[in-house]
Amino acid sequence: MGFLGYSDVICDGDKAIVYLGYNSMMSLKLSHGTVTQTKRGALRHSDIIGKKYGCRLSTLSDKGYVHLLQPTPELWTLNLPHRTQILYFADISLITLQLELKPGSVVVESGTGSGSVSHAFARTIAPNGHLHTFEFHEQRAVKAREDFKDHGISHLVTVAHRDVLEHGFGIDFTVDAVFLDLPCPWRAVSHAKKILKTSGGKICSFSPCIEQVQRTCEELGSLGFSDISTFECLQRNYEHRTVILPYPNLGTKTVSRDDSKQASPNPDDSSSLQDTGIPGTSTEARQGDGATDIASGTTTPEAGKPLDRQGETDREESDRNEGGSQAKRPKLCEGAPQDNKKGNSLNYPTKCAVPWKDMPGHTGFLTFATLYILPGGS
Amino acid sequence: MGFLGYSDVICDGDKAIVYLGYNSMMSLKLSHGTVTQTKRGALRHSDIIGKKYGCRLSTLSDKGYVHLLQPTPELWTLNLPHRTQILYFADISLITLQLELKPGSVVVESGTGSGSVSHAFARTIAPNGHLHTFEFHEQRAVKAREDFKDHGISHLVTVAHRDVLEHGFGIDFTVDAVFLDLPCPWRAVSHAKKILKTSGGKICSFSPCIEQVQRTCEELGSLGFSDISTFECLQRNYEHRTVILPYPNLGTKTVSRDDSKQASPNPDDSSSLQDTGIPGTSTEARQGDGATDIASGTTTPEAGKPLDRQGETDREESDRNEGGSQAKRPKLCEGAPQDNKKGNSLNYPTKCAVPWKDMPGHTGFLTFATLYILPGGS
Amino acid sequence: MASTDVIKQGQNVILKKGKSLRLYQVWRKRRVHLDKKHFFLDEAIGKPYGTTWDVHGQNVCLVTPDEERDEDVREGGTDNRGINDDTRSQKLSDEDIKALKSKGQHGAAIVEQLVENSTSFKEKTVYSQAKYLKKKRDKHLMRFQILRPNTILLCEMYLMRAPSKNIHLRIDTLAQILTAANIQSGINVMMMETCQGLLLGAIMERMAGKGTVVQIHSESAPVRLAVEAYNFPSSYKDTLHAFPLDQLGFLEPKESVESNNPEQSTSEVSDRLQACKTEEPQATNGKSVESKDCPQCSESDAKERSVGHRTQKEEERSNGEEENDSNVEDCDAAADDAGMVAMEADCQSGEGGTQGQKRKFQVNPEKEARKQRRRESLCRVRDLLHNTKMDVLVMACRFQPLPIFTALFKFLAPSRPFVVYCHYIEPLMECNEWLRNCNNAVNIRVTETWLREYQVLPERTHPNVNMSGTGGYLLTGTTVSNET
Amino acid sequence: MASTDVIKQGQNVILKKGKSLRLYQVWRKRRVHLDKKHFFLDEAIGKPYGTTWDVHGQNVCLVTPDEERDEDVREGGTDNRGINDDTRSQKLSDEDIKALKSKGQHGAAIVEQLVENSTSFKEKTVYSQAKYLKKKRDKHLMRFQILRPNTILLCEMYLMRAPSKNIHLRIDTLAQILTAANIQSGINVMMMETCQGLLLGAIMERMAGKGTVVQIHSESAPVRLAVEAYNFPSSYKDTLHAFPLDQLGFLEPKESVESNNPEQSTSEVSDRLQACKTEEPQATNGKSVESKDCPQCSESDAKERSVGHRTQKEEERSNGEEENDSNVEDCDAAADDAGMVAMEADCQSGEGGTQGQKRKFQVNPEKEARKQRRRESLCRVRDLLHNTKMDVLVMACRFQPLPIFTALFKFLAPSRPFVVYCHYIEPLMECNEWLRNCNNAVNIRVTETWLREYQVLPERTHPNVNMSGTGGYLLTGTTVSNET
Repeated sequence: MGFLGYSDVICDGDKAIVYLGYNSMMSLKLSHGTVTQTKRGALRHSDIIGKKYGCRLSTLSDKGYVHLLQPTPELWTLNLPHRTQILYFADISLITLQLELKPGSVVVESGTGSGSVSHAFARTIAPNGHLHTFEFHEQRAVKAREDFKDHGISHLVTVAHRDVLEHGFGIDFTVDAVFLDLPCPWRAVSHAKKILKTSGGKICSFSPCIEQVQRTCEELGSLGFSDISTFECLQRNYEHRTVILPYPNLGTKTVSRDDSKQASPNPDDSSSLQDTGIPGTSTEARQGDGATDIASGTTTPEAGKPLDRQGETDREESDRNEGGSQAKRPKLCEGAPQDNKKGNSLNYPTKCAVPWKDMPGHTGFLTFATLYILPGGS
Repeated sequence: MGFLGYSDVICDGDKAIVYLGYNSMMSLKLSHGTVTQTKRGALRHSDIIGKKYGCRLSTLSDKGYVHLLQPTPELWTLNLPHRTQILYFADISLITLQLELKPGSVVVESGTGSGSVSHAFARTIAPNGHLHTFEFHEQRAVKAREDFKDHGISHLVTVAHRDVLEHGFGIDFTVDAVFLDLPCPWRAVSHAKKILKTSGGKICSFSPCIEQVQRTCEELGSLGFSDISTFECLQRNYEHRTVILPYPNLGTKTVSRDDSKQASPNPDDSSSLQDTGIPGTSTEARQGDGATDIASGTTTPEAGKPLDRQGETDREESDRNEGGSQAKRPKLCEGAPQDNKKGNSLNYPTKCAVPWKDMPGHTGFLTFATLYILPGGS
Repeated sequence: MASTDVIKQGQNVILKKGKSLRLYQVWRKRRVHLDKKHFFLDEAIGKPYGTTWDVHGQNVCLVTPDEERDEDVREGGTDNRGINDDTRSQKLSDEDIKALKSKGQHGAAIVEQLVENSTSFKEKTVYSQAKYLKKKRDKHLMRFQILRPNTILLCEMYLMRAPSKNIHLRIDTLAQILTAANIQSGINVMMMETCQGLLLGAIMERMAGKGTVVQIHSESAPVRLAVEAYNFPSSYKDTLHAFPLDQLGFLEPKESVESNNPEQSTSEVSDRLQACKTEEPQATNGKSVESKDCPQCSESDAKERSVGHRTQKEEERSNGEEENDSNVEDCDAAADDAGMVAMEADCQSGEGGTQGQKRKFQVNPEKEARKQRRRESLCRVRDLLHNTKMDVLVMACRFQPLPIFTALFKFLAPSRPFVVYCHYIEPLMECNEWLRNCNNAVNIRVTETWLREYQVLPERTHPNVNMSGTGGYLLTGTTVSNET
Repeated sequence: MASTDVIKQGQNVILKKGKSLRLYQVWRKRRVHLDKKHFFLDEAIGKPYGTTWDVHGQNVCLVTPDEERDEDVREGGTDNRGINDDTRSQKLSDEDIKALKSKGQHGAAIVEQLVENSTSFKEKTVYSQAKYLKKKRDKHLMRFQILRPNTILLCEMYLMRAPSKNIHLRIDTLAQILTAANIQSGINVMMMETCQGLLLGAIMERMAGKGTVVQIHSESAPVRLAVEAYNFPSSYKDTLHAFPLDQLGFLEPKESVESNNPEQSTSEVSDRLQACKTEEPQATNGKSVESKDCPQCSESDAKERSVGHRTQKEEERSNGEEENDSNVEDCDAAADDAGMVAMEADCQSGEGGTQGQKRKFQVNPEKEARKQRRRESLCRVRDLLHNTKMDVLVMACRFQPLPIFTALFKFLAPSRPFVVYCHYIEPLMECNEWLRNCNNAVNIRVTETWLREYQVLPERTHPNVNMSGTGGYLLTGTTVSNET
């Protein structure tokens, strides 16, 4: 269990992350006697228990294999059951840093939601800090409490089912930081002020809409918070792709490329240098998925690829592009149109860092502020 | 004069763009007998008149040289005297396309401002379209009118000094498109509706603040505009930099780099393969400018560089980073720390596409909408 | 209303349903196929562009602006605390809905029933309600708008349906290409694209039939599919000059067309260029375009067509240049046959690929004469490039840009812009490097653009949740001479 | 108020004036130099962090919260139509202002006079007025806030003052490194950085003195300048183990420390490691840090210092590793001398570089004993790495990452995260490629982040006009074994 620290061996009752292939994972609560179906084949839990985290395991029918990973808060965020919209890695990272969380911090969160942020907070404030998390939706509060227990962090987290906007936090001590993920965060700011340390307590509010941010900033300002700032933080993924842009055939007398260092052989004398292209580097028929990620180009043919390549290049269950249609996969124009016949065109593979086709355009606005209630005079 | 079409020879009275070096240009109205000072030395206008556009000209004291360019609307945007905040290339491009401007279009603009957008519009609607541009600031209207006359586009542009928000556009024909760059654009929308073609007239409003956008969108919706959409369009510049990241010295027995294709010679047997580094590729002492743009790496020493290189690498008057201090130029850690002595470290230059340090974070929001007032029934 | 504002027979129109865009040519009694429904657009002829239509049986029926703005806002809950995660909130089953549909229920009625049968609808916030309604309406209502094709719509259509065919060209990037290239009426443009004529069309629109366009094309014929969609006056095509990429060597001053391909017979050269010319009569004769190639053809369609096509042409074409690239060849084939074979304009992607497009290849008896014309055309373009310096070079193609760029760059006059688009940055950096060394350009830039759309709604304003990861990269700059 | 919340002698504090940040160590009667003024912080000792101060003469004076929130909103014009472009709107000349200052006028009074003498101020909109006032106040008021150093402030400070020294590490990227690395109390961290200890400090803060950090360092001594700023309990340093980059070969199982450098004498090896150890007593003895190195040293300072330094050390150091890299050597030198030479803590960048920092090199008489200790330390780290698998590998350095990454990767346990930062994407793509081929990692990602700050003000909400072009790139992933 890696929610706190690491352990080497997978135990009964652990939650493990099953890595199925590129962008495809699932979480698994291990229990002797259970068998779980995955898209790579069935997994018998008894086969897993006792193995080491990080190991590779073939599925029952030997259809394929998976890797078993220790769940970190970051992996959990990618695999938890969504009970609400959740926050992801980039935002969580910035929030944790801006709230100055560290071992020993006492922090309040509202609402708990699916617990994505809670796990990250708990990890950072361990072993001697505490997270008080508030959720107004009862079912969610109960489920979160179960998760925290399962994940061995319940000693660090107290879950309260409470409507903070109406009733405040109801705690009689001060805390280092407050994180708000609420529909009307401005209504919680005065409550937060009551429980925040006045010597530099930190607050963060996450809101998807700018109107919420505007009201929250106004309220923070009027309540005497300082250093109010609002950020957006968007992550762009790059893939390593070996792109084969066809080398144009400019006719018999190719125009000389004086200053270019790259050799420019005459396409027509074409001793079929590369006339079959380079296996394993084709990029065709991948565009439909959007978030293409072809393993970086090697000159090894696909068949000779190490086993893991299979997993890494499999994009069938790309979680980045749920809306993408699987049926239509238009061919990629620039993908390896190799002229075998007469070999009168040469293609140079180019290693490219290509941004994924789609990226998150917005997660939410993060508003940060600090509370200092300082004595006047000198 | 390239504001419309192109002409080869520079004439008396032309406005030319003097290209002084990287990110450094100025406009020049040519007039026999005049001498203009530039940072590369003085230019005698009589030397320029009669030359061809694009030519290179040494300055009087032979301190350096400049290139003389025909002014296009895009070059003008970078060189015009700022009377207001202006719109730039990326926004202008999107506006022109979204307003469906083409030769023959009749378009309204308010306000004229510094004329940055006006020139681009005039170019696109020529030879038989017309731009009606409105400016509530009298001085600016007068100056814009002068510019248009100087630039040979006054037959395409009518400048009116008028407060559109208060008095409307005051024209009694319909137009294809309206562009608003006003502090309270929502107050101009109803005026715009009166002069727009009801069979697909296009409107665009540029606003720096989201509150303006919100009101404008509301007004557009309530007045029956359709396809209301709001965009931001930010341009990121990349430079081609040959970066020399030092190759780490891992001790005598370097760890083998099995799968890497790049050769990994033992740093200690160092037959001074590249021990002096690669001239002309140093990136040091450039960071202070922010928008660094070092000419792409060649293996020619700097001294042997073609003349123009000098201009291209000169960053002293970077217009991208006006706030950047010239005085402090911290050394770039990764820039070519070459170990000459004993040559026990090897540096591999890597060609990198590096985003400029700073980029525009916001220009404004562009709101587009279409007006269709359609007959009901079938 | 001006006569240009109404939908006419023979025009290309775009049907917009939800976010999806389809291009059709309007003909009386020609069936159109949209979202699995077949219907006639006859009712729309003579009606204004921008109108909204509902499908009723085989016909379409105009939607009045009042009907359109039927944005119910109902009484809503305040938040979602009471809503639990289950799928039981909708009492209507898929079978129920199918039954309603088969009874001929109108889409609007079905949506109404769905709302009534949703236990959670009333508890949703008004915003969630609006979202729900929109989703259900898009699904069950057969309502679309008829729009005049323009660059924005065409670019969106290509980008959504086959981004790679359109080399991933995004609207803001296309806009920037046109501006950076200083495209305007009356100039001399040299360009090469492999985005099915979209960029060419956009350039032609901004030139309005004045000036010159030299289009370098990679395959045997220039691909101008998208150009048709613009409904240009036929005279616009007089400004167009095609020149094949693989004849660029012929542009070198000392070469003549006969000696250009010593290892190929002259007749072979001409053969290779044949397809180029088969389109020309259409362009120059100014006769109305009677067939419409559909850019949305599915891959399976494309394969079918190109296979058949190849068999018929095998003897005519001796070089294998378009082999193994059925995608591009498809475009060729289509361009090739334009004006010769009448095709159904409504060929659909995916499932609809069995519409049985028949085509036959017309063996041209005037082969020799055409060869001669082709040779003359090559010479004309060569003379043009040698005698008239070009005002701009625009490239947006699927090839390595550097060799083409260096081959064409020399034909630019000094103090002229150039623009090269590429979906990847690395090939542009090569061009950048070449330019910096060649010393004949200033103001060189490699840029990328972030295009961000916003949802602007009361209390719900934010950037859109999904966004394009990249719009590709542009290399721009201005030529200079080093004459002093 | 808890005693930890007040400013104490010996603590490092950050003075924030406008956007500029400066790090100082607080000592009674020690003069601080900020914006060309010299003053004492004595008054601030015992006062809470977060307080705002004005400089009055040589002393500082607490600003009450009321004074602070002195945001005048005056009667403003409605728009700027009446304002013409000229510089004559301000009647006060620069000379007038200087005269006021020399008369000892307080900054606030000068700002007031500027407003009164501006003819256009009243015609400006309230927003323009506020902007004007802020600009003038920042210029003429000597007001600053005293803050407790934290990762955010330190990262901002480095990024503003010497981005390249901090390998351009941006706050959001640093935040992501810590999260992706799953840094927490009690784990075993293997890391290499060349950002002056900022990343190390951030990691140590999140480990709170529990667990192990193996710091691979490139120069003769680990650079830990920024670590001091955190005011950590001295016990935190017990978790730190330094290991020199150029001894990584020594980690190979079969090597022993003596045979490691056959072409160098053993004594030379030790010499190379000397500086490493000179810092150790400070770390392990737990005595309070009595000197503060200033990360803001100007380049001219750095050169001065390193030149002098090199001359003195020439004999001691036989290898030229840090030659021609005065920047890095500067860091070394500073780290080297920490604890030996008392330096002025307030050395300033730029103009203020003539403060005459004196330093002398102390020849250590216990040379042989130290060599022995150094050898033992190397062995300790080697045994640690061989016996205890590491829980994470974190890299953020100025070197080619691949060789270091591959050398260290093998010490990671399976199912552990790794994070490599680089300012450029290309070197990370090399690592990515290596990883995909080596088969021992999953969930590999190369990412970049857009950090966008917003101005949120009534009627004036928009993203900030300037933005960082890139925060660099991160390679992240999880190790796996291929044991089945």
